[in-house]
This record gives sequence, C-alpha cells and structure tokens, in this order.
Amino acid sequence: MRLLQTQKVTKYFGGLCALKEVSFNLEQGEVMGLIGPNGAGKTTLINIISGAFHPSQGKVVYHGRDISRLKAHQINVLGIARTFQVVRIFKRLTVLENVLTAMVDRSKEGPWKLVWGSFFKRVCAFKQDPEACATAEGLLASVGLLRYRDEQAENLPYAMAKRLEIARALATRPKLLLLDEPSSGLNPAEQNEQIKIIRQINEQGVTILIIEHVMKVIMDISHRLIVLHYGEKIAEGTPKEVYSDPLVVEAYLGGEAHA
Amino acid sequence: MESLFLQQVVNGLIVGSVYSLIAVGLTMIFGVMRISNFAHGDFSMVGAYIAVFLLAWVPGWMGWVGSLLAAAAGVGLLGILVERGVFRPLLTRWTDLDQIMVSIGLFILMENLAQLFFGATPRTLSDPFGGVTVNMGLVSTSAMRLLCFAMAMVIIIVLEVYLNRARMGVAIQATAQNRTAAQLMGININLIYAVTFALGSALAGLGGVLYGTLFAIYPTMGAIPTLKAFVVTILGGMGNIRGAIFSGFILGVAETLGGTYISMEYKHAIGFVIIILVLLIIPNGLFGRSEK
Amino acid sequence: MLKVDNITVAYGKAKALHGVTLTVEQGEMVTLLGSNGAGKSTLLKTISGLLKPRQGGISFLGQQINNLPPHKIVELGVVQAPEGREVFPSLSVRDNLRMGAFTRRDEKAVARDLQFVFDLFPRLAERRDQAAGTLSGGEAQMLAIARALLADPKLLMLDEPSLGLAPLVREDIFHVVQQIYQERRVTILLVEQNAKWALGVASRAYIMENGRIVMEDLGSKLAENEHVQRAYLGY
Amino acid sequence: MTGGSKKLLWAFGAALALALPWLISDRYIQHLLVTSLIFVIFASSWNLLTGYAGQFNLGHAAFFGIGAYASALLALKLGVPPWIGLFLGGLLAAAAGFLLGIPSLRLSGPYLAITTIGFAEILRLVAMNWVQLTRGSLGLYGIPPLPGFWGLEFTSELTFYYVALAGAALALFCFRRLTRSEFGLSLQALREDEPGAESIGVDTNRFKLTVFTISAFFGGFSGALLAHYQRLISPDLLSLHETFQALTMTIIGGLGTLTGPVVGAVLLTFLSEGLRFVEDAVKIDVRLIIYGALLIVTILFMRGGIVGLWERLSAGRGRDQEEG
Repeated sequence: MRLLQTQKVTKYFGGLCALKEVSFNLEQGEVMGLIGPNGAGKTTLINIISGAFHPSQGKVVYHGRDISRLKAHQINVLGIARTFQVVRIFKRLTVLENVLTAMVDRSKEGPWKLVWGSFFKRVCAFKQDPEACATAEGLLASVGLLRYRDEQAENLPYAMAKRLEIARALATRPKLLLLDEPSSGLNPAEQNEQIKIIRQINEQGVTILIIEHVMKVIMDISHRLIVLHYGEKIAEGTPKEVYSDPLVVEAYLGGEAHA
Repeated sequence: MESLFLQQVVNGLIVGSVYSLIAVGLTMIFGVMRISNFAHGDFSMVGAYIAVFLLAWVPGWMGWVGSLLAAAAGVGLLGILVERGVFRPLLTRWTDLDQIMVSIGLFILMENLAQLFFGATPRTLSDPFGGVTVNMGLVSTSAMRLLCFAMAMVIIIVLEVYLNRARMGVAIQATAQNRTAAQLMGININLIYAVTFALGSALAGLGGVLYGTLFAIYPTMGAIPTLKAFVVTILGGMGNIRGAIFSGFILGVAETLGGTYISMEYKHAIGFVIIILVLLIIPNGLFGRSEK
Repeated sequence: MLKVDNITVAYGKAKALHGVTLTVEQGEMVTLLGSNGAGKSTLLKTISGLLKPRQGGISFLGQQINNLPPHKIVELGVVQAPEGREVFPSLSVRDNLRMGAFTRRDEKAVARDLQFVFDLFPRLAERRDQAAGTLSGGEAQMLAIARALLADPKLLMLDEPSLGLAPLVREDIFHVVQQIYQERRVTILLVEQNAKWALGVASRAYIMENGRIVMEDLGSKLAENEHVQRAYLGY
Repeated sequence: MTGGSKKLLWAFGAALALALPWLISDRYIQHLLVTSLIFVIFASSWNLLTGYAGQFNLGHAAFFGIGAYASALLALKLGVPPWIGLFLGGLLAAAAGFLLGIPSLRLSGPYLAITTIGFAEILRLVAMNWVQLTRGSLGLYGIPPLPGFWGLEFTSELTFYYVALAGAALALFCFRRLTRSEFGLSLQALREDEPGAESIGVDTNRFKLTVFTISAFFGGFSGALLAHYQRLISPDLLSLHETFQALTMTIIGGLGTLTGPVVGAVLLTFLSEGLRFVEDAVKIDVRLIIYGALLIVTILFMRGGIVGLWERLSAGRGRDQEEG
C-alpha cells in the first residue's frame, strides 16, 4: 500500500534550486534509503516532507492527502516523525521528560486543554503518571536508554543522544519515520547498535526513510534506495541496482568522462 | 508653514546625526561579535560626563573639541575593559539570553555608579559660541548644533574610510561576514573583538558628547540613547553600518516631524511604533538582506 | 614537513576523528579522500587550529602547532583555502585578496603575488572591484584559492575545490591546482571527493572512513585498488 | 530527603509564613514583606514566560502597570469592587499579553527584546500623557483599599500581608501545576528547541500565545495588588526598571526554577533594605549598584542562580555521603 508520494517536488532558496522535480513513492512497511553527495538536497527533501519547509512547486501526498502546505506540528500529528542531522533533543530536560513530552496526544490537546489538564487531571505532575511513565520507559528500553532515565539529556554521550532523538520521535506513534543521518559521528560498534534499533523499529511496522552516509548502514537496512545529485533524482532501485548504475558512480567518484 | 517644516527637517537631521553615530557603534559590535549591548547608551553617558568635567576645567572651544578626544579615548578604554572582563568570558558559551542579561546588569551597574559619582543633578554643556545662531534662508539653527552635525558627519566619514580602506578596518568587516574564514586568513579574531568593542564604545562616547550638547546630562540618561540606538540598528538591519547611518537620520527626522505635527508627548514613542511595524512587515529591517 | 600524530577530535560529544595519523613531506601533493562525513574537513580544521585535538599532536617543520591559535598557524605558513562559499561576500574581490595577505608586511612581495594570481585567474582580475558575493560558484572557488595563495603558504590545504561545480569549471580548477603545484613549488594537501582526478595528480593518498584513516599508498597504486571503490560505494 | 520530612518542612514553612508578621512588629519590615510577596508574583510570572518558555520579554512592566491602572481606574471611575478589580486587572493584562505574544511568533532574541520594550514604553507614555484619565506623572492617588469582610480590614501592613500571602500562594500553586504538567513540559520543549518541539507536534505558535497570556495575567494581578496596597501608583510602574527588577530577582534566584524568583524577590528586597543602614552610614546609594553587580556575577560565575548553587551543593553532599 502506498504511504507517501512526492510529486515533482521542487524547492528554490532565493535563486538556488535545491530540489528539482523529485518524485518517488514510499510503500507501507519499507525502508527507503536516501543517498547522494553533500549538498544534493537530501535534508531539504526531509525538511519538506516533515513540513519544516514548503515546496516551491509540486506536492507531497500522504495517505492520499496533500500535506505540502501543512505545518511541521500538523504533519507530526498525522503520523510522520523525524530526527535531525544535528541532534535537537531538549537538553535541559531529563531523558524521561524528553520522551514524555512527545507522548502528549497532540491531536486532541491544544495548549489551553493542557492548561486545564494541569489543574483538573488526575495526575498533576506528568512525571508521576505511572501509565505514561511505563510507556516511556518501554520506549527507552527499546533503544537501550533506560539506565539514563533521569539523566539530563545534555549529559548524554553523543550516541545515546542520537538514540534519544529516535525514542522521542517514536513516542509520537508515527507511521512514517524520517531519519537524517542517524549514524553520523558514531563509532562502528555504535553504528551496529543503531542498525539493530532501526531494523527493530521497522519490524514493528513503521515505514522508514533514511539519509545516511555510512554505507554499511544504508546497505544493511534499506530495501530500496534513491540517489539525489544536485537536487535531482538520478537513480532509484534496490541497493545492488543503484550501485551498478554508471550515473551513480559518476556522481560519487567523479568520472573521467570530461577529463 | 513651509519654513516650519524645513526647520523641523533640519532639526531632525541634526538629532539624527547623533543617533546615527551612537547606533553605528552598537551595530558594529553586533555585526562582529553578535553582542546586543544594552549598556551602550551608558557609554554615551560616560562620554557626556567626561565633557562636563573637561569643559568645567577648560571652557569654550578647546574644551569642547578636547572633550570629544577625551571621550573617545576614555570610553574606548572603558570598552576594552568591559569586553575583557564581562563579555569575553561569555563568548564561548553564551546564549542570546545570557549575553543580553549580562549587558542589562552592566546597564544597572553603570547607571547607579554614575549616580554615586556624579550626583543626580542634571547638567548641561555650555555653548562655546555663546548661543550664536546661523541663518540659512528659510531655516536657522545655533552654531553649536550645526557644529554637532558637522562633527557627527566627519566622524562617520572617517569611520567609513577606515572600515573600507585600512587593513584593520577591512579585517573587521571580514570577521563580521565570516569568522571562520577570517581566522583562516591569519586574522586574530580576539584582537578584532577588542578593537571592535573599543571602537564601538568610543563612538558611543563621542555620540554622548554630542548628545550632551543637544540635551541634558544626568546619570540615568543612558537608557534613551540605548533604546534609540537599538531602534536605529534594527531599522537598518542589525550589523549593517550604512543601514544604521541612514536609519539614524530617518528616526531623527521622523521624531521631530512627529513631535511637531502629531504629538509632542508621544515623540519618543514614534521610533518604537516604526520598528514594531517594520519588524512585523520586514523582519530584516529596511536595509537588511533577505537572507536567512 | 607536517606531521599529524594520532589525534582524536570531537564536536562536543560527537567524536569526529579517532586517532588519525598523517604526514606530508616538503614538495609533495598529498590527497585525502573519503565520503561525506568521513572527517576530512574536520582534519583540515584541526590542522588550521580551528578545532583542538583531545589527544595527539600536530607539528609543522618540527614545531608543535596543535596549541597555537589559528592566526599563528597561518603565520607559520600553513594556509587553508576553504570552500568557495567561505569568501567574504560583501567585500570586493580585491579586498578579499588583501585579507589573504593579512599576515604579510612585505608590500612588494604581496603586489607580486597579486599579479601572479591575476595572471592565474584572469576572471578575478576582470572582477576585482566586484563584491565577492556576486561571483559564480566557480569564480568564488578561484577566489578562495587565490586568497590562500596570497598568504604565501608553505603548505597549502585545499578543501574540496571541485565541490558543487559544473564539470567544465571543475576542469579549470583542477588545471589551476596542478599549475600552482608546478609553478609555485608549494606543498599541497588536497581534500577531494573526485577520487579519479585526485589520485591521478597526487603523489600519495590517504583514504578516510568514519573518522579514521583506513588506507595510505601512492596515488597511482590506490587508483587501481578495488578497495577505493569500496570506500565510496561500500560493497 | 524522605517524604515525611519534606511534609514537615512544608508545614513549618507555612506556619512561619503565617506567623511572621506577628513575630515582627516593626511596620516597616512588615511593609517589606508585603512588597516582596507582590514581587514574588511579578517575578514568577516573568519567569514562566522567559525562564520556562524561553520567550525573552523585556516589557513585562507593561502588564504590571496595566493591572495596576486597570484595577485602580475601575474602582475610582466605575466603582468596581477592588476584589473583582484584582482579577479584571489581570484579565486586561492577559489580553495585552496575547497581543504582545503576536510579535513573538516571528521574532526572537534582541528583536523580541526591543519590541517588548517598545510596547511597554508606548504604554508608559500613554499613562504619562492621558492626563484626564491617569492624572499623568502625578499618578493616581486615593485608590480604595480592598474592602474588609467578617470584621477584617485590609488597610494595614499586617492585614494586607495575608492578602499578599494568599495571592502569592495561589500564584505559586498555579505555576507549580502549570510547570509540572504536560503543558509545562511542552513549554520547556519550546524553550529548548523550536524545530524539535514542532517535530513532536507542539504547535509552538499557539503555545507562545498561551504562555504570554497566562504570564501577563499574573503580572497584571500583582500590579493590581500593589495598587490597592500602596493606594498610589505612577507611570513609573511601566518603566524598564520594573522589568529589570523582576529580571534581576529571577536570575539571581535561579531562572527557570519555581523557587528561584521567590528566593530572589525576598532576598533582594531585604538585602536592599539591609544596605539602607550601610547607606545611612556612608551617605551613598549602593543598593542598585549591588543589584547590577550581582546580576553580572551570577551570569558569569553562578549559572542557575542561588537555587542552582544550592542544588549543586546538596547534590555534592549527597554524593559524599554515598561515597563515605
């Protein structure tokens, strides 16, 4: 079943064309890798799907609905969560609080309802709600962060901070997870852990779109790949197909064609 | 009617030249160091008091020009000390909030130290021309105010030449545009920071002498030049020197015209109304680049 | 000439380099290859003094430089030409070049070098009074290289000079880099993504992966190596 | 600390707060107690907005002044009972807070700071110049006191103390609830990282408007309390210095903590009075100099203020005990 579709998505920054008519489909349950050299527009594409930017032309269709004009928080509520290339965890909150914050059901509760809830809900201190805490702890356990439960997020080692960001994204109960370089800055052992975690998430039925430079990671976990180069999609297919594509080799290695 | 209008425009330009001068210092410091210094106007206050004391000692002409030099040197030196002692330690770790709040601490401190040392009584600078007015057809103004305007213009031009011609001046601009690249060119950015802060403070000090020539001098006067300089700086795009120069004149003229034709009482609100409108419509200021 | 000895570098908590060792001898052109995020630019930044290694040391001509501030390192003759996007956009081309010569006092020699780069890059000579921000990508890259040359480097480090350029412009840049190497006899450390070209011109090459040096050999040998392809494409 | 001893401490604290004015018969010190309680509310409301939600508001005095003028004018001109006026003043300030929240949707850092200052300064000029309504710089005088009931009156320092105490307790109760709930966590997420907060579904714009409104309500409420206590108010209430007062108290006490502004407000009110004796001796005004110096020192050397320092010390002690 088709979960997400981009239709000729184009993005200009000033005069600069960062993405040019990028179209692809994302099927429910798959892991799609997004690769390409620096500046190819990968993060821009994720920013557009997640609503941080709006496309200049083209649209993003999710569950048959055009979401390209929605704001980031609305898109999250619809079931698309993301992580960031440079981690954006809430540094001065504890690890548990980071996850709890994301668990609030935003589809029902606007700020004023939450204000009301501060006074009239059974549990006034969210941290003391046993049910919510149990769910959050389950999420933390699934990414191996449970022992850091009450640590300030800013004290986490980098690899753990990256995992916390994933746990936080999962806490919003997404159907589609966008991962922007989840393994950058990690050592090989940590990367292996990361692969395991991502695979587990996918096995639980979450569709994943992942940007990654660490080839081992992307080869291991993606079912399909798309390759961006200067904002254009130059290849799409299984990892094997993509890597035997001469266009891709040219984009990555720089060809002799012009020499 | 027409001559009143022209007269007010001239008055506005004179006041505006002083605003420009003070704001240029603020915008330079912001451009290079990303510091929004809420104590900037207090540097002007110190400059004004330097003039008060120097003119009491050497009256007339010499005293006035001498106090410009003394204010530039004295406030510049004060700037170096403040940069070293207060802002430098925060440079590597501050957030916008920390940095603005530390400058607010400085504002409270300087204002009240001034009260302690100089007393609360307002002072004025004596006019070395003895109140001679210059008549220029439709408009007239005192020789003193004209000299103020001329001085502000000379200082601004000298600064422009320095920033665009001198090796150090160009390095200041380069650092403002790209810190990393500046370091890779062998520019010692800590030195640039010190020079910029000293220069920016010296401009505030000079502006303070001119401001004190036009208005009364008292220990808590610093808040007004600070706020005006921020209005001008935002209007011109923060970090944009030429923007600040033009916006200074715009604010000066808008205030005097608004004071004449709209309401004297709300004269000081005009700047705020302008920037609130500008920020809501064009967040980068009138002369800001639309990059983000 | 340059010796990077087992350095470890981190951005906050993210380790970017894990025990990197590398040497450059006088008169060599050495290239450093690796995919995005492998740590190449981090290594250059550390050599230039913008980042401080957590462990290990860096020496240049026998002098320890890893504790010096960036401007001192430039004074010693280790100069980096960053990507073309890192020019001073509101300054004119000429002022950009002047900033390149910031550490030098010998006006005559600077004037000579200015003439040299204008001969090398006639396009820059034409645009000397234009603001650098108005240059095309290729021109900005040329300016970044020219600016570094004006610092009279003993060791010139080039950070991905072909990045984001159209193929024809890329050829120009490659040509100029070779010309600089031959005519100025300056030692070059070249960071590139364009492996085929870089391996063709460099005497030696290093390959980085995940913040580590994984291979080192003569350029010509690496060009034949199957593993080089792997470093990029990962099978 | 165990739950039992915590409760005991609370009970002791509450008893002390209730008994305090009876222990101290000096009316001047009672007056200081009342003032510091009003500032507890004012500083805490600024803290909710800036410390918890990260919205840098330097125009908070506007809310203080709106609350004070609104409640006073309603009582003077329309005869609205001051007890209702306290809340109406808060509500009017809340409406202004909503308005001031709008620029925060697009601006941050120095831009927001100047815009908020501008807002307060414009209102101060209105208070100065709308003489028919506000009597200008003379200020409003003869503001009716809070009417008494059940044989109680609220005109003396002693009795007003209990009104201020109740007000502060109510406000702190609300702040405690608000900050420890899902709402509070969302605010902190907004403070820590806006794109991050958006990515988990926080509608940052609506949260900003909401927190501006709530913070302004309590700012206005504290101003209204002050009006019916002093029974004389002037446009100075809207000046930058009032905002800076709240800011200094909060930072020195501990930004983004519940107790920080309480500690800061009480400490600085009494510290400055303590210094009055020094001033009488040396004949100079040193209080605000100390304020400014303390503010700088806190930011440079003591991040987290007094509360942060205390937490670090007690955490350090806890560790020592574990190890020893």
